[in-house]
Amino acid sequence: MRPFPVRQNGSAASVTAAGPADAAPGPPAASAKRTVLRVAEQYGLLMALLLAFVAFSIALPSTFPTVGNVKAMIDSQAIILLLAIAVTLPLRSGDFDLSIAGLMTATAALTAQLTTHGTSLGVAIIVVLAVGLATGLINGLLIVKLGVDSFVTTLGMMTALSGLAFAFTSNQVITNLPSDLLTLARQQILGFPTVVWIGWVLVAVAWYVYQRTPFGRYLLFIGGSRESARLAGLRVDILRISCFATCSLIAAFTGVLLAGNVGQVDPSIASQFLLQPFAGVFLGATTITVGRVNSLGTLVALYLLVVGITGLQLYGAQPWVSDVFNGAALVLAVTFARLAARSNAGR
Amino acid sequence: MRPFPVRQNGSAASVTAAGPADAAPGPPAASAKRTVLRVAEQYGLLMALLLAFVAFSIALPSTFPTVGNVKAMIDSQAIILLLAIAVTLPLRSGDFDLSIAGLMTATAALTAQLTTHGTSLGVAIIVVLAVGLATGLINGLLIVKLGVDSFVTTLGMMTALSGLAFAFTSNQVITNLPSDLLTLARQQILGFPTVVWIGWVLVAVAWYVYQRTPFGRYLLFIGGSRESARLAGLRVDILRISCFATCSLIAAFTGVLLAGNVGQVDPSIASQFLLQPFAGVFLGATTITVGRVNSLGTLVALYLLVVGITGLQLYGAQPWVSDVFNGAALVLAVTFARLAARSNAGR
Amino acid sequence: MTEAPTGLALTGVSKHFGGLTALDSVDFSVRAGEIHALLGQNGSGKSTLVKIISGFHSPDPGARLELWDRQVDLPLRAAHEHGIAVIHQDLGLVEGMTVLENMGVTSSYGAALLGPISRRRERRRCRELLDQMGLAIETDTMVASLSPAARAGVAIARARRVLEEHTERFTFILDEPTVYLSVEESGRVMRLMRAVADDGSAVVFISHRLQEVMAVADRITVLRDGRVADTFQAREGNQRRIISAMLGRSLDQFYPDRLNAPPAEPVLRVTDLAGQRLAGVSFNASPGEIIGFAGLVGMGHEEIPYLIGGVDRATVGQVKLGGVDLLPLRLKERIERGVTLVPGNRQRDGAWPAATAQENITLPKLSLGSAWHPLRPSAERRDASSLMKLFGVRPPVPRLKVAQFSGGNQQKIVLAKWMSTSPAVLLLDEPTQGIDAGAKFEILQRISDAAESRAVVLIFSGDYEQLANVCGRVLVLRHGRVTAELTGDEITEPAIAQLAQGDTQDRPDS
Amino acid sequence: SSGSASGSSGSPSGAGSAALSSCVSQAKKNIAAVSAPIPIKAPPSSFAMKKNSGKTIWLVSATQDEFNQTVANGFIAAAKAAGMTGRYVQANGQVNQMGQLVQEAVSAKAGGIVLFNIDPHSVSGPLNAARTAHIPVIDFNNGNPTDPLEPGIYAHVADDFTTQGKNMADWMLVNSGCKLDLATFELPTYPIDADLITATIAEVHALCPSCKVTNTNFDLATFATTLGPLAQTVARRNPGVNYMDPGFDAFTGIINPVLQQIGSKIKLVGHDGSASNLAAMSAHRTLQVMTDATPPELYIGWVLVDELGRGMLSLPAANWALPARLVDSSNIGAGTVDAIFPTYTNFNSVFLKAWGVG
Ligand SMILES: Nc1ncnc2c1ncn2[C@@H]1O[C@H](COP(=O)(O)OP(=O)(O)OP(=O)(O)O)[C@@H](O)[C@H]1O
Ligand SMILES: Nc1ncnc2c1ncn2[C@@H]1O[C@H](COP(=O)(O)OP(=O)(O)OP(=O)(O)O)[C@@H](O)[C@H]1O
Ligand SMILES: [Mg+2]
Ligand SMILES: [Mg+2]
Repeated sequence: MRPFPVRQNGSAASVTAAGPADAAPGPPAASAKRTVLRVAEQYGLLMALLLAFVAFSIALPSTFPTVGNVKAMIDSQAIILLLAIAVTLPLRSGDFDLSIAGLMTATAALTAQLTTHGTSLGVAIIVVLAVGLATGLINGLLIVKLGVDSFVTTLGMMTALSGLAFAFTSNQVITNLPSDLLTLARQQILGFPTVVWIGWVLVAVAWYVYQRTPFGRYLLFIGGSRESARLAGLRVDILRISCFATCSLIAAFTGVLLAGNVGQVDPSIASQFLLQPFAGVFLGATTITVGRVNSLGTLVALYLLVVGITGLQLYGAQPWVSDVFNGAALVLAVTFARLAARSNAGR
Repeated sequence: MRPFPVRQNGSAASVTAAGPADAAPGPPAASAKRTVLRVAEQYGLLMALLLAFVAFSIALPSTFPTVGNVKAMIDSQAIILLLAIAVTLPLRSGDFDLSIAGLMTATAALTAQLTTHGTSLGVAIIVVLAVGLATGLINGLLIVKLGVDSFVTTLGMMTALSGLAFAFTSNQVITNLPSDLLTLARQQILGFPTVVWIGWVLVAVAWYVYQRTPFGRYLLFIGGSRESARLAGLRVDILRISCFATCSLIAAFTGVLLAGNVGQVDPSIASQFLLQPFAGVFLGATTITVGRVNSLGTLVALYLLVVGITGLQLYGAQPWVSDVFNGAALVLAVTFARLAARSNAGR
Repeated sequence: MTEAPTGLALTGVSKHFGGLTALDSVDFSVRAGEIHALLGQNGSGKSTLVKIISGFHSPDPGARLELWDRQVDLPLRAAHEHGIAVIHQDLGLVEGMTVLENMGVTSSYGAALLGPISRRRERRRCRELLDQMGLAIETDTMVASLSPAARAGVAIARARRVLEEHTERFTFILDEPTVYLSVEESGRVMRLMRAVADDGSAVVFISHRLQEVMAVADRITVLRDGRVADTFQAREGNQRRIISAMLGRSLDQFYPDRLNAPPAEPVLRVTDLAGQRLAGVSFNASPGEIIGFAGLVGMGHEEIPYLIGGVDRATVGQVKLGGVDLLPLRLKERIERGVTLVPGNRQRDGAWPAATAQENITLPKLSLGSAWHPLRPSAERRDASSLMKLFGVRPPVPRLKVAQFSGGNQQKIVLAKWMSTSPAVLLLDEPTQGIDAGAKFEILQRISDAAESRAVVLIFSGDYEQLANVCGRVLVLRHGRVTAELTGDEITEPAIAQLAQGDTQDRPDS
Repeated sequence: SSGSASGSSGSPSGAGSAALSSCVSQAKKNIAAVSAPIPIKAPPSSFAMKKNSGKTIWLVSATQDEFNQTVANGFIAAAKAAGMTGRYVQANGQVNQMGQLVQEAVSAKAGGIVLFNIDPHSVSGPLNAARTAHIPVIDFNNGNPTDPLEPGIYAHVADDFTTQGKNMADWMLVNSGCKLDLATFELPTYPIDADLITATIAEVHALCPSCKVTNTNFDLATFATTLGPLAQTVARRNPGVNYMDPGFDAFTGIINPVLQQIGSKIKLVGHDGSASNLAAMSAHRTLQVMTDATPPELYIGWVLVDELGRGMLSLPAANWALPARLVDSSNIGAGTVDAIFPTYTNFNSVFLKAWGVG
């Protein structure tokens, strides 16, 4: 049953989104202009990031372009980056997973509860990963095998898991977490805590997998047309389920890192993390491999958003300005990307 | 550009969700069983609602089945029902609109600010409707004319509008709203406040439009197969934009009613109204006209959720139990609906 | 040949969809080196049988499948690992991805699941395959921008790649691969199939074009209502035998009588019409005329119906209908003037597969009427039901979803949907694609009826035999321009083919 | 904090009117001082704030709302008066941004940092950095003044929520003649709320064994949609409830219309004395009958700067505990903050004098 938005491929006549690899061989006269446009399209977001950085550095020379501020901005995005990379998997293969924020909060709560009640960190991690795997499999089986819609199923899971987070901690904020848990997330390596490094490594792995391996292509294929992928002999069900499972495993482990990173677990935070990863992924899909969910773009997008918000805050803008910036950045970026794609397609 | 989940039509072979009207002609032996299944599918959620009501009435005879409780439950869903009906319009024609909660909060803030600073209610409503129309047109033009993805555009609008709500109220909670605003939402008619009646009227109108008019059919076709709708001469763009515009108009007016209903406006509440309308619509699509977004189903779904949660609360359950119930209800309902559809399709 | 090993043997295959029996104890086998044609009326169960072989459907219990004399479990998993390559009616390409990406997907892009793909090698491989097919398609083109025929070419090239990776012991199944192709292109596909079979593979193919079947098949199996009606060596039978097995009766006439339209003033005047590839085409057409358009893939004639119909925008030119220029008009306004387009891509443009036949058939009428006038469900049902009967849709049940009909019956639904609007100009893009020989007569009769009631009928098709038999005039296009016009007795299948082909050296570019 | 729906206590009435009257008189005695106008609380000692001039001090808030914004305005004004620059930033309620903002303050070499509604545990990493950089950090509005200091925290500035929760209980006992059937609503993950409600419940149990308390948890993430219906449900489940205490004025604002619409006579109490609630109370437009009002927010901003100034000079902390006044119909007057805290109208001069400025 699919009572919901059926995202549609444009018709042959109206498809204009230019993928990275598809320059229609144009007449040479137009080709220089087209190259500029293509570069603008592909690296526009990156340029926006650099521009924003430079602009705020000039405007706020003493507070913005400092090592400490840059590190603070990067650190603050670590958890969201992990969630965003997790959710690229199902998104690439055409499914939503709204449950990750709930799952992360539930596993953070579980980790805190277990480790403050004598369970060793290793065992806690195993339990958490098992919970993650179970969640991913439930999502995957319901959505893939039964054909239930992914948006609504994972919305339900999100709500249920947020509730379970409260159950795990008996409605309390859990503090005084053991030091090995804190170390796991905070150990500094070359000036950045492990949680940041784990995010970067995931970005790199995802980049390799998405750009360079058949697996990454398969996901795109499945996301593009499930039926065609099936007819082409792909094991669509297994691949989709494995995306849900991997996504949930990453989200579950992110819960452990969240507990260690923040140093306490408040079971009420799930909804804070619901939308930001999606904003990052969607914004990121407007750059690098334009029109396709990708990990480097996601990284750039999240850093652009945090640079904008931090700069505005340091500049003394009213707090609400950052919400407006956040929203407007998203809308404008996808709009410009779309316009660039249209010009590229020679319309 | 469509870097995101492409909701896919099943292929000829894999579509199994049986619509309301399509019994595969079967041998007479199987047909009785099939009829039972079909009824179970079509009215399952309604029966669940009745069952839950009866069960809680038996378990909690003095508190649950009282006029006061029933009215309280109905009143509490009034605002969400309005938002849910609003969002059925774009959902039916295949688009998301995540911005409605932000729009409602922004217009509630605007209403409060204007009416407490001397603007008359009538003028405030006109301003609010203009804001709603503008939002809907921006959404619609970006999504339809430029082809930007609806999920990400309206997510951005949601964030920006939530920020604007703070700007409108200068970060204040606005109270002491004028009495005509309160009356607009709270005036009792036959035991229910106007805000509830407006919701019911909208449900009835939407039901008529969706089931009984060509317009409703147009939306369904646009949502299901945009190209074949276009080739049939439907003015797909105008229709989609008009769905966004109408949705936003309803959401904007809901902001006025929210201010009147609650009696104060807190600009921070947007995200609290984000998901519940979708849960209602998606759950509602599993009943009445199975597999299709519809208004009566949405009504039934929201009432089922509130009956469950209220019953559990009256029973003394921990608050997190309601979250778990909410989430589990959503997942189970869509799962059962799906299973019923499969049995009906004879798989 | 009788000693050749059996590549695939199915026994006792039945399949029910709800109460409907799609297949009823079918036995079916293919030997190595053999091209086995699977024939039958629309809805007789051919695609269902193929989908069982490919593992897409699971058959009812009791069926057995042997591949190269080894029993395998049903439903079959990962058919390609068993050496089975299938090209379905729906081709299995993703529009939003490039040709390169589409062509690698069945071969794991020549890499391990998580191993690095070598782009250079991939590109070279695809280039080779496309060149072998004579397809001048850029590997980085989006599939969305290809014509249906070019897509079929890509799908075949892709399956061929899989074939070549499993040189021996391979079963190659094509479900109506030539449905979008012109005669010469389908000839190329036939030669390809022959080469594959000669390499020792087993080949199954489905087609409604009996001529090509007789030309290439070694053995023929005909299904009727889900049972095997006949199976025989091709050289022991002829088209007549096929048809009587298919229909359970003989067919003495394949095409309706040609109309002799009385000469009349042209009502449709097309001047210098140009689009993406169409480079300026002019012609006039009178009421009652049936005009055919032919050309190779990418020669521009495919665009004409969409430009006249208002789906795509013309770059220059004029299309006058009764004195009014259509080009500035919106699609709906053209429909209101009787311009009726039956699109070629029925999955995307023709119908919404998840909606019922009734809802699809009545949509054009609804969209012309008021958006707010209440629906009349029972009248709708009656209309739909009678139209379905008129166009021979089986089963004629309006409440079934379009997806639940066989391919040919879906096409009949699309025709019923459009031809019910009493058109003034009827634009038909491959109108009889996938329709069986028996039903084709009926459909062409309907088209002829439309012309008789003073419609201008334009048929765009690669089925030159059909063009030769129903059209009063045929225009042949090359490189976006009309290069020949055939009338009267000049219109023969070989003549059209030769003119379309032109100089073999200059291939269409894409 | 206690679990949801923690049961009632006490035996059925019959303990006699003696017990009741002793309960009332005890409670009355407890609140006498906090119902009267409160003398301005001045800095406990003078110090040379001048030495801090030129520095930048940061107020890092968890969320943006009316209260935070006004406190921030006072903070910035006070910093300016002290020759410093005050900077207000907020984290959108997001825990990752809280850490980021503290980290930023540290890297910007802040003179001092105030954590506003932020649990120091949740920013313990950046706090370590602040400690290393010798930046004093104040933990504001996050627990009781007497709570032990978290590592890296120089001082608390807080309402004495335990005392104030107790005062609120005493007021309700007096107001009800110790015939109290109270429903409380608690945010268990929000420390000041938990402290306030826990103290209220404890006091009712201590003074009035025959009174009944029903405590229910709710969730800050969904309060706008859930608290109203929840209040109705609680009222229905416990028909005898005559008082409701959801902790803060922001929440009475949510519950009030819902109760009004069902014609309920339940009395609402809250904490904060926010301007809008005071106005509604004095106009008799609300079921709220009492609010435990805190001094003007601008004053609180100055208090923060005072405490931070001490920390920056490595002086002993002033250990500010903010006062509050119980406000009901008997003393609400015009219903403005100035009328309720008449002695606070000219608070600036008190600080300027203690700082030796101006
Ligand atoms: N995602 C992409 N989109 C568009 N063009 C690309 C993309 N990736 C690579 N290319 C271009 O395709 C060409 C071939 O790619 P590349 O050299 O990476 O192949 P390769 O995988 O390294 O081959 P090999 O492994 O055999 O060396 C290059 O010109 C490169 O710029
Ligand atoms: N998923 C399905 N659900 C219900 N009925 C189906 C389904 N798929 C096929 N059928 C029915 O099974 C029968 C056989 O269909 P099939 O697609 O095999 O026909 P076919 O021989 O391939 O016809 P065509 O020549 O038109 O492609 C038809 O009556 C069709 O309506
Ligand atoms: Mg078929
Ligand atoms: Mg290389």
